[in-house]
Amino acid sequence: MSALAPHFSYWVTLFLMVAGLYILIARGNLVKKLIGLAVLQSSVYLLYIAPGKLLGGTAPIVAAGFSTYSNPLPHVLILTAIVVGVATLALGLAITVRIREAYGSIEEDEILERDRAEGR
Amino acid sequence: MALQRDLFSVVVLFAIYSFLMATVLVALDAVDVAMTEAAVGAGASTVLLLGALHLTGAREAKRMERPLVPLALSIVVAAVLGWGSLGLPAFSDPGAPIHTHVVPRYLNDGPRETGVPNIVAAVLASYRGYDTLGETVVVFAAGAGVIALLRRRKRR
Amino acid sequence: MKDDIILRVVAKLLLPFMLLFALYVQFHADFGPGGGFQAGVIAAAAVIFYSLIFGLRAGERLAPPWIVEAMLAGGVLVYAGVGVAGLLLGGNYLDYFVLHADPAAGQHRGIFWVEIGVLLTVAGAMLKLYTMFAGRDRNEDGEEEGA
Amino acid sequence: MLEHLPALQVVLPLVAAPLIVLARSTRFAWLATTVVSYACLVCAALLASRVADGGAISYALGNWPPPWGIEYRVDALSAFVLVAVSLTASFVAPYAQRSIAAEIEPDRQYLMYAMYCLCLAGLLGMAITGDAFNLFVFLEISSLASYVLIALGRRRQALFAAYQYMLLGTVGATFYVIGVGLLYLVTGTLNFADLAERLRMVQDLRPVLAALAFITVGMGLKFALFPLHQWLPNAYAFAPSMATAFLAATATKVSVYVLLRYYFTVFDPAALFERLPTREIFLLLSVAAMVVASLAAVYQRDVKRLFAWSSVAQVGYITLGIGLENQAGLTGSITHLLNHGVTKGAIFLLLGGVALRAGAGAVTMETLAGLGRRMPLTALGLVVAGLSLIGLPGTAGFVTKWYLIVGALERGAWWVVAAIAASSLIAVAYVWRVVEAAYLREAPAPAAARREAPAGMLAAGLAMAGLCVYFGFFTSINVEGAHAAAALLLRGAQ
Repeated sequence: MSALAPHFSYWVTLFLMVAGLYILIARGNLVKKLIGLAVLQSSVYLLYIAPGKLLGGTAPIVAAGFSTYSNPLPHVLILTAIVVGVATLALGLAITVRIREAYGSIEEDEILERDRAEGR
Repeated sequence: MALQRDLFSVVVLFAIYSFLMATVLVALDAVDVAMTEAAVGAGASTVLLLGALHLTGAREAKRMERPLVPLALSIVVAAVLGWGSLGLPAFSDPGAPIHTHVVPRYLNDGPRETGVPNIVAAVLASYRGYDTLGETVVVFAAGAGVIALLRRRKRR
Repeated sequence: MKDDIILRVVAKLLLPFMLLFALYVQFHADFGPGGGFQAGVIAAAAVIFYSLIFGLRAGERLAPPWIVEAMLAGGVLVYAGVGVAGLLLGGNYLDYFVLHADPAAGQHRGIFWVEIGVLLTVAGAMLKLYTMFAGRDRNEDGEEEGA
Repeated sequence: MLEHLPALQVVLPLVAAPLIVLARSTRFAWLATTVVSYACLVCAALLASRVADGGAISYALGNWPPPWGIEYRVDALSAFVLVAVSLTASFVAPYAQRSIAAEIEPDRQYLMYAMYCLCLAGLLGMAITGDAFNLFVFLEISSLASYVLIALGRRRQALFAAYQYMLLGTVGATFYVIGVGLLYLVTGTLNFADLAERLRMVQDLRPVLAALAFITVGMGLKFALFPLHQWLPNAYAFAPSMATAFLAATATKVSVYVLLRYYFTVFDPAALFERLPTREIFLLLSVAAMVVASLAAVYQRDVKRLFAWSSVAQVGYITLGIGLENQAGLTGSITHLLNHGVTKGAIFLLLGGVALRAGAGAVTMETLAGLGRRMPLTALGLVVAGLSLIGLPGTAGFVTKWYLIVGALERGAWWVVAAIAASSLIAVAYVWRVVEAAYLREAPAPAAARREAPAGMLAAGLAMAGLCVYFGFFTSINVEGAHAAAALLLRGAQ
């Protein structure tokens, strides 16, 4: 237990990761898969940001009266990751909308079935 | 969220999740990230999801067959990460490499070198400004890509 | 929602304040949380809010599609242009030091314009995404609705 | 201006994309794309020659010294990849005009060009950057663009193929970010050179090993490392012709490059290859890909799918060099980045011409019937590129196999030599099916008229097929560059 205690901040990451991956693989609905993907991506946020926190510190905006700041570099990286995440989500949803229009369904197995019926 | 079959509630849950994430980020002193997560994760993503649901229908078909294989797979992946994280520095350890290498220059000289006291803004726009150019291009790519995919046909 | 007088009045009243808040978030980024990304989303949200109440058409009158697309592309060009300016003034790509005789002032100038570029692209993209999704079923393609 | 070549290499296509969107003109879009593609080739060639003469080039973006700022770093390996990518681009761009006009609706053709420019910029940025996180950003640029390129295919299966690719590609990219995050947490830096140095000092290796696993699987998803290849056959089969040709020739190659960069210059190769079963894993996976995917190719009816499966097999050849981990093996691998790019590029460019004339969405074996009569030059080009795929002496494919076999013999791995031979034999089988359909089967009556593909498309395809032969005889570009790159990687190993 003593080995695990200093690393509790990663448990949340792990839980989110399992949840995201699980929704992504197990569910057949295309929108739901995208939400799983978004949860998976957001699990990374804590992996980067939590270790950057220093107890007794403050947000990295330099001002008189503070000397300890949390680490700004992970913040910058995750800002990028969030924006990349929403960009991917937007594109994924656009493709899903087109799939719905072309196949009349957004369930993975029904789409595969229709493709098979067409004989590739 | 995994079990809920009404996609509308899934989206609402997802928005709540994003807001919770934003508050956690505030607690971790990542105010810029929290603001972005609230605006982009909870705001923009939700609007996009709702817009898409309107076009695709909000009901998930059914079932969940063989849920164990995916579960095992995701747990294996997480176990690898969990095992790896055991070797990481402890939480809030000021002697961790991320606090002693590279970053001290940002914190100590950033305000003088860039004239911006918000170090996140300084790193984002100047030290690692090229990343942010790439990020802007990613947004541009998504915008142009969605136009290419969803622009209405003129005739038909 | 077009007929609700309260919503209509509130929407019109709120719009300038939301845009003002976006500008605050944009230009106060040096001293507090904020920046082009957040400001861009807020500015786009203001217009989206407006078009939710008054309809997509009205929203498009407020922000015509060609302007939105120009913002989308223009933002990247502004950002990349700052980099090219650095090249032309004898520095490396995205070198802000050479943008002004005083290096720190040059940094300030570079960051300012770069954030403007981000704001334009993000606001343009968010607006475009919304109108693309919301406008998809208002035409011939609607025939496939519910098929 | 020459010292700014590294920045121009990526910024030119990056700026072209918004200009195209702003101009909204198909003509301008094509012009800008072509100009930029040639400019990129010139940049890459100049960079390669400067690196060959004077060693690695470092370029500090924003004039912030690394590791505080982002560094562009061109060495023998990245220069080689830059040349390979922009060489393909310079053939695809002129080809695109007729191909896009035929396959994409007029009001979004310019967006297709913009996406192509973004994809090119992303791939070049991945190859040139010296920063782990910057690589992720450019990976996403190229990925998002390629999802759109694939989804714009004419048939509806293209949409689902793009969706699947997007899902797996994003998981791959997320795994990559997780791996980079772990490395960052134990070293505090993102710069490759700095990372390599500081990783040597890390005491607890658990996070590093987890990072290795995540980066390997993440990149493996992107370059279709067997058995992570499920997205590839459909994506290539249903994408528009020019997108298939461009992606097949470049996208997977750049991701392999990323893996090479990590394995040999970031991680400690001595530990990686001596203390872990890296060699055995890569040999097994590569051989499995070479044999299984080739067999799958034999049974395809759709010709684009056939060659897509063959691509999975060819990725096996490229990763074989990682498993061999010696000068000859790595030379074979790296030269195959270019050789296979040229070969597959030629095949898909020519097939695009066939699809255009057939008017059908899919090119099946029936569509190819009588091709030798109807489109003699196209058929000839396909045969030449097919021979290169098999690895006949005098073609680019042979050069690769020669070095791989030498590398395998040095390791004493006879079974690998046997697998290369077996895989080549299976390649004979699937290439023969194409040849048989083109030359021995009668064309269906209505399509019997002789009509080649439009000149621009035909010329690009034939020129690439010509390169397959050129690189088979004159190896100064492909082998010497690869040799220097392999030597560089192995130097890092000591």
